[in-house]
Amino acid sequence: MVSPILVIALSLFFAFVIPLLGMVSKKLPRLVPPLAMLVNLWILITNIKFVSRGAMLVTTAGLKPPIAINLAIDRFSLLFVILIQLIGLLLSVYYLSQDNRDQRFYMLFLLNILGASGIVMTGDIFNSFVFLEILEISSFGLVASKKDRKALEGGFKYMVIGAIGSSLYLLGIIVLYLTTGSLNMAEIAKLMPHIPESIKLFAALLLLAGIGVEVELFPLNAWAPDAYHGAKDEISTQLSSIISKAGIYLAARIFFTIFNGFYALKIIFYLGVITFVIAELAALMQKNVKRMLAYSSIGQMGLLMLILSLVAKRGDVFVITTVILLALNHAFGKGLLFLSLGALSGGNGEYEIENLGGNGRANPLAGFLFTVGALSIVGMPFFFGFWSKISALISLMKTNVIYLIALVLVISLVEIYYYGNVIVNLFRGEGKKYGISIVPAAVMILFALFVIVFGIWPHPVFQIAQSAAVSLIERTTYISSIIGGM
Amino acid sequence: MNNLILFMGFGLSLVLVVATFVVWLSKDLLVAILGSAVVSLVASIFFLILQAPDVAITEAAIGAGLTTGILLYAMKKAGRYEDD
Amino acid sequence: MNGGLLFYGSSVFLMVMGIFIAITGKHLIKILLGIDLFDVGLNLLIISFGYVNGGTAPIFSKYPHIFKNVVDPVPQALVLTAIVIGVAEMAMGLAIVMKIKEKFGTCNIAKLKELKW
Amino acid sequence: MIRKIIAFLVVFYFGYILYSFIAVNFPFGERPLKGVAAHYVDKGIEEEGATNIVTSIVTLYRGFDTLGEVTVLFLAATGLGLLLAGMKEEEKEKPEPTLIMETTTRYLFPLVLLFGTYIFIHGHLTPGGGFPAGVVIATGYFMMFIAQKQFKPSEYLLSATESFAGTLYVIMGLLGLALAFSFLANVMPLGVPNTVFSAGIIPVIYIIIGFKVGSEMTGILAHLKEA
Repeated sequence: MVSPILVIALSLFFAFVIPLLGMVSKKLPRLVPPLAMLVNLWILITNIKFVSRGAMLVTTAGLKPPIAINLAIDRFSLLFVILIQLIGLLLSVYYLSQDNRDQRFYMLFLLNILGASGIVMTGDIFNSFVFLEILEISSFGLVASKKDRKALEGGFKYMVIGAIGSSLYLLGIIVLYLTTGSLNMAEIAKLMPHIPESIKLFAALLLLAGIGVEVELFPLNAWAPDAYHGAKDEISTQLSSIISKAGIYLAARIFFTIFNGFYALKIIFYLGVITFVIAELAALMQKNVKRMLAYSSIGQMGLLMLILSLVAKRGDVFVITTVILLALNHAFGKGLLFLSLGALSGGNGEYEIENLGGNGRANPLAGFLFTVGALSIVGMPFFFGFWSKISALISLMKTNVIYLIALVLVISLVEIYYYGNVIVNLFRGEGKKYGISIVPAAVMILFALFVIVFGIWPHPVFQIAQSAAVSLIERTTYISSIIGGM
Repeated sequence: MNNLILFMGFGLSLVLVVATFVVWLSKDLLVAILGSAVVSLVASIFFLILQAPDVAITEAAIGAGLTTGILLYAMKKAGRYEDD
Repeated sequence: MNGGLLFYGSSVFLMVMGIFIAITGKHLIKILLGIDLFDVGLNLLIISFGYVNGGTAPIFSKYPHIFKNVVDPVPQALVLTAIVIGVAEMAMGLAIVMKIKEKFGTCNIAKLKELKW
Repeated sequence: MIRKIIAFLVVFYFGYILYSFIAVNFPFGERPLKGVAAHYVDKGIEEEGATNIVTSIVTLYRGFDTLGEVTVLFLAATGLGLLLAGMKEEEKEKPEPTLIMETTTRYLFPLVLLFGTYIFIHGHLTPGGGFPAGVVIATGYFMMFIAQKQFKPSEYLLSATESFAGTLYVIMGLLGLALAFSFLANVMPLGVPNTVFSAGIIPVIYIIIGFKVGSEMTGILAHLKEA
């Protein structure tokens, strides 16, 4: 058995080694990220069969939790970390075709993936703060690395909001430490019934302030449209497919495992509804396709968070499964949209609808892939998005919030309208032709294949998502497998 | 913690308040940056009073020393006065 | 006159002023200074939480003679981490500010209108 | 102006809530040590051999955090380099350093380096440790940047030190994984507490951190100076 801590240790090792390799040859640093992701995926896949019921405990410093930091990997976290590494692998293969990058870019990229994986794998709450900071600081750098006006402004906004949010997250952690005397997630979860209600509420709100930045909840998402808009297309993919996934994981872990479906989730519910509605309406107003995709991404995250919060009412496996399906659809569908938009606009930053007119006809492959992504996001049948949207509606029905079903259906119509508008525009008139090289095309096709294949045959994904959901719901098993005795 | 130290602490907290207001109101960024260095220095004395010498050393070296240095370099590039 | 008023009061004051400066600051470096003040206040607050009346620092340099009444070492370790993370964030922010100055010719947020603020 | 006043009132209101909440729930200085903190204070010296408990928490019990923290600094140095690369240098009139400055710094510089080394070697015995030590060393270089006109550290050397120290840190962790089945475990003999050669891998890790932080911070300052 290979210890999963190697996923983090080896990523770090590779990141530290890049400058040394860069001194040998300028071509080597580019090869390091795909290699690291492949090794990590291999380590994770060999560990699948060891993660059965409960969580797998990996100690550090030779001491048992809660004394030392530990990793705690159950099926839910394993699913997310594999998703993150897989998308990381695809993106790093995408970067292989671009040979004019600074080697430091690859270091930031690798550490960004490392931060997301660390958040997902750790079993210690302060450790999750450290990884959150790694994730955020590398994201500021990646967003700003385009070095034009929009990217810099987006990066700065993200930095200001992220810094304040994560400081509040730290304060929340300290409040939990002061009342329980521990920083281990399982131990805090075990002691949760003894914490007074007022302190619980206070800590939950502070933690929400930190997580809300990552999952783009309403008052904390002011950075998101600008950062998505300003960043390069691949970095926007990374923001939507990887960073927000780590945020969802953290929200689920903290508000279920630690707070045990606490009533503060009511706040997430309302914030989710507000985010969903406002962002989708804002997307409708946009003339700029990339900004539209950004708002649509925020809207999807709002829907996800509001469905996540519904589990508070009933510990329902199906609802968590829905969350996972939505997250997968968002990761692959939105990632595909951002990448193919890059191919459609030829990478020169012209994302206005009128500038893109006819580009889909001129670049049929990119146009087709954009259409596939859009159809999946709006939830057309025979695409993966259909299944996630259907299960979202069923979840809403099961948890007796019928009035939201109407809202989700109306918003779906809005989505169909604005995506349809863009697609029709893409195939009308004469456009500019941009070449697309083979490697990026292959990566985009892989994204599209996921959406199409599992759209027609969703059974395996359903099963995996369900088993992950079960392991999130079984909170006592998680706790007893980390610190024993409940 | 005896009364003498507490009395000193309240005196230092006045310095802290003044320095914070300097950071807020000063139009000259050089003065504002030095104000924030003073805040870090007072905080590091507070850490010492609170029996945290490790943190005090680190805060004095990083907060008052290094951060001020990098802020000054950045200020040289970004302009000294708030209005431009 | 008590320690709670002094230390909790100063740290909350720093945090509040830091956020206030970050919200209303006109210059990008001023905003970063606000975040810095906020971080210093937060660190001070965390260390004050760990103080124990009459306690000494958790360093037993007269070993094997050990004082049993020591302050909480864990918040100190956490704050060490937080300080270093704060300076890293500051460095990154300043790099962005310097690039903004180069591209826009100004650091005044009233004049940065590429995207809506 | 109105906006400012409203912001002021809102922020101070939240501050008031925060203050009253903590003053009621966590009265100053009255919280007894419990949970992991009590364990560290009682068993720390037996388990890890360092008389400075904060050090053993930072490097061993929560050593994984410190690895992350080093990574954050590395990230900041890297990102700064990435963003500032290729920035055009403006020709400005730089004031000449005076003779006094030049001479003093030349003699002070080795002393500062020596002091930094002292701090990280004694990290497990006295307050201090790798992070402040690295910063002290960087401050020495900062002094040289200001006072000596021709002084320029080799970028090659800085980046090599940084990478090498980082790699070494990970290897120390992997050593623990190989010998004690746990990442970053203390695999070296603990020795007699309160002597320099004690506490297992703690001094080694602090030396690595000292070098790494020193080279990273110097790198940050050098980048900012050239930009």
